Amino acid sequence: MAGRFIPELLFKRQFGTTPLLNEIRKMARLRVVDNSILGRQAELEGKPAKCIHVYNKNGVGTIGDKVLVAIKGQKKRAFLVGVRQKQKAMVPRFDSNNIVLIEDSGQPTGTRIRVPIPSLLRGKKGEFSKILACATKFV
Amino acid sequence: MSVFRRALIASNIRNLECYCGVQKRFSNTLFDGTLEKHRRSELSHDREKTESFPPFEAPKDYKKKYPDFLPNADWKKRDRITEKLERKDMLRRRAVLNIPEFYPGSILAITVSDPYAPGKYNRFVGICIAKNGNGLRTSFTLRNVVDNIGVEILYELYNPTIQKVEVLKLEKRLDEELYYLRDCDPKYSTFNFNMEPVQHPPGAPIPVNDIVLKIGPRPWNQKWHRQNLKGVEGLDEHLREVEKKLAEKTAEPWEKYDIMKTYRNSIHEEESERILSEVYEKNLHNQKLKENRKPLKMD
Amino acid sequence: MSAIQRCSKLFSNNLCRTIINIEIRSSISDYKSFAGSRPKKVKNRFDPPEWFVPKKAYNYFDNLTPSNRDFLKEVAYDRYITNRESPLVDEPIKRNTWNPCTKRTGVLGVKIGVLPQWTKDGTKLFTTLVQIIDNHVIRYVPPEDYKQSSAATLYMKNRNYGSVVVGALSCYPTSFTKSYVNLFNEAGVPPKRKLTRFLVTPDAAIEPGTPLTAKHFNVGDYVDVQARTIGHGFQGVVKRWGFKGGPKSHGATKWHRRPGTIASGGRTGLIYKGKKMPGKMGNRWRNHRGLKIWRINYKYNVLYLTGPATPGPTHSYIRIYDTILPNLKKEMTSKEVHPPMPTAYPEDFSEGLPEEVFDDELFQFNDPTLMYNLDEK
Amino acid sequence: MNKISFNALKHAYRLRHRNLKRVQERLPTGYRIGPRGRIDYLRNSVTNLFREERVEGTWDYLDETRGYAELILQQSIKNGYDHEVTKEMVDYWIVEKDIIPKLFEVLVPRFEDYDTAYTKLYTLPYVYPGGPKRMGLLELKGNF
Repeated sequence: MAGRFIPELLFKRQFGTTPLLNEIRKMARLRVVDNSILGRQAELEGKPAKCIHVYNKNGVGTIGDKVLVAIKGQKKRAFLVGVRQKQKAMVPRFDSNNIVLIEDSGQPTGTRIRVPIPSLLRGKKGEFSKILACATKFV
Repeated sequence: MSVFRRALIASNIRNLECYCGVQKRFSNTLFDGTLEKHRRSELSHDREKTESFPPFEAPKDYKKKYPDFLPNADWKKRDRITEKLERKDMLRRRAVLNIPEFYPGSILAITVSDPYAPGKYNRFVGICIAKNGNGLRTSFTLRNVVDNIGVEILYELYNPTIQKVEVLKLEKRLDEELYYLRDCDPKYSTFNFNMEPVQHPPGAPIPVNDIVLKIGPRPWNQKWHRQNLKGVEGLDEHLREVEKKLAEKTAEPWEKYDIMKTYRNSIHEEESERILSEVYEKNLHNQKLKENRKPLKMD
Repeated sequence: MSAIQRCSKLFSNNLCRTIINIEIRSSISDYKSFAGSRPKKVKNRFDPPEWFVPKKAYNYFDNLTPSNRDFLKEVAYDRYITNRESPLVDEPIKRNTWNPCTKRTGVLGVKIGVLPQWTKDGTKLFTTLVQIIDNHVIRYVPPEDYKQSSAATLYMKNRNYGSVVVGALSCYPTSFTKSYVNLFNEAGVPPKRKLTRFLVTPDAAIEPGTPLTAKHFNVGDYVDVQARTIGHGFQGVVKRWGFKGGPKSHGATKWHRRPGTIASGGRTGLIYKGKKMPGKMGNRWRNHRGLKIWRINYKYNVLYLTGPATPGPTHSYIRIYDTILPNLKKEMTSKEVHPPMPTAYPEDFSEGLPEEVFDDELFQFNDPTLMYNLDEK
Repeated sequence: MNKISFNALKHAYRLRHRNLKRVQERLPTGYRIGPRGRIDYLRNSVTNLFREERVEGTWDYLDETRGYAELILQQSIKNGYDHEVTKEMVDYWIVEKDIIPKLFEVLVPRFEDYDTAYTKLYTLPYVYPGGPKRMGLLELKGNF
């Protein structure tokens, strides 16, 4: 799942990978898509953000859910803005699991989101509106 | 003697009934044949009138043009009346929305009404990588790379929120399903949102794009080497010997020649002609309505 | 093994088998003669009750000449259709108004498939299609008589319910026994393939011989559904109850799909009742309550009910009746149009019927594409 | 093979295939069982039928071969040997190659004007002593 974002030379799987469910549970690797320095550094180091908790009743995250991630030795909260799992009709599915980091105050860490985000997130209100403000494209 | 002979014939007929396409599905179901008999029975108080099939012969390309009108071949789910009602709904929707013909491999632009978008509509452009289902359940998937990230959206063809279906480029690929584009270079699935439509002359054969793509490094989304794909090359570079042997072991080359299997999983010609002639008749009817409407608009 | 079956081993040809078929069939169909052959009969749990009427008869229809076959068909057609004495011509039962306490009769439909539909907000829903073919009321027993009958249980004796027998799918009388065909004399309809019984309140009394169609229900009302589920036969514990089974490899010998321990020893030393074990799976009566009627097709008598999860495979019988859920009943009482009492008669629709009726919330495929209003947020 | 469009079969056929569990043919490598063994058995019996025109055996197995034989005849009448997909199909299904000219020179002209099925299946008496197998006889119509 996360092998795409890790340099091939460092880590090469020697065992077969069966088709995955691509569910976002604990220990799932996620990709930071805002322009924060923290996310950029973590990606360059080859140690992407790891999901520690999903703020959700069933423990499986979907689009719009809040997660707790471990990134560069820190605990950070983040919102899921695009997932790899199979979606319902009219809902986009992305090639990676995308998150946007937020501070404890609810303010997004970065200022801009680099990838398109699903249009149905525009129906969300409250904490999410700050993230929508820094989105560049909707799909 | 004659009585015995008749008894013998009768036994053969009963024998026939349990095989002749009217096999019982489960212990608590009716035979297909008996249900059909009751629907048209003389003794019934609201019996169905026998409908004469339309005399029109559908054009030959209709089978490829309208594959979604052919029902699911699973005999456990089939029923004559359900299919008829389903077809009626589809034709009604097609009278409102223009659905052009397209195949996996052609490039589409779909406009959907979206309650959250500023203009209350949303447009997406992409290559059709799969077409699944039949009847009202028909769906297709579009893929595009936007801002260096692959995006796929599944659309239902008969969803009432679809406003417009545009075919920007009508063509086919070597395979029916192009899920392998997920593991190929992103430039092969990148399409401009402001792309201008390529005109396809009416009546011309549909061009086949015989491009063969090189697959990217592992890990892959699926086991492509076990799928007999024509549009992909360079799979062997990424395989180990063990995997090659396993692929040989699990391959089922004889399945291609199992003609009774393909017969059972498909709808035979007589039946598809009957269905498509109905569609053709309705299309002609709709055309006439349109022609009649034109002078009304002038006034 | 009977003598006939034994001889089938010796002279095994097609002709012999047909004769055996005749013998066996007649012995089953004429139940009394079968029972009479035993001098001392001990009452068995599996014996049919006293009121049981044998149904199946040997089909002599195939052995007749075509002209004779047509003649018999004509006779049946004359008796049941052309020269039929309609029981509705007599003084009909008084029609009452509907109130939430009434229980009307149900109908006996056939499940014919599942289709997707869309509502006007754009959400998708699956609907089950049920066709009502040739339903008639066969018998009505008022509560006073029904309480005294041997079929009434304690539940029925304490309540004031009459019973209505409904039949579906008319047949030619040649395929049934005489005693079974005589059941339909009161109603004056041809013998039916399938019979069911519904309990009704006395104000919903209905005359035998009344046809029941899709007009019995209104669009937007709620119904309950009863049917037998799909039969899977004798199944193990993994398929039937979803147990995990054992590992596929890692030295597992004969331990792949087993249940494990079923009880502990010690003081109890017994297996509790209701322990999940292998057994026959499916083919049981199941209810599904509170299904909405989204759409009705009057031409083919088809109801569109909510949900793909109605019990049973396609082409299985399904019992449909008004819902008993209190909240949904309240909703039905608050509406202007109540269900027709005791059922819809042809005189109610003298103005003619449309081919199809839709619920207000359901999207019709004739309608233009759904657009969202620009002012809304 | 998926591109072939079949016409309706004229005879009564089963809606689900039989597994033919008892097919066990000795090979140098061992037993041949499973779906592959099933198809190999059917190939042999179809070629046998076209050669002999009348075959005896268990009823279930003959009923299974009947469908394949009918479809091969149907397609070879419709398309001929020059048709690419039909040629591939015939080459696979007819194991002994000397039968192929017979199929197109003898059988196809014979069945060209048929409106009914091309084969007929009879039931034969049980074999005694032996198991309760239903025996049958499968033949091509119009053989003498």
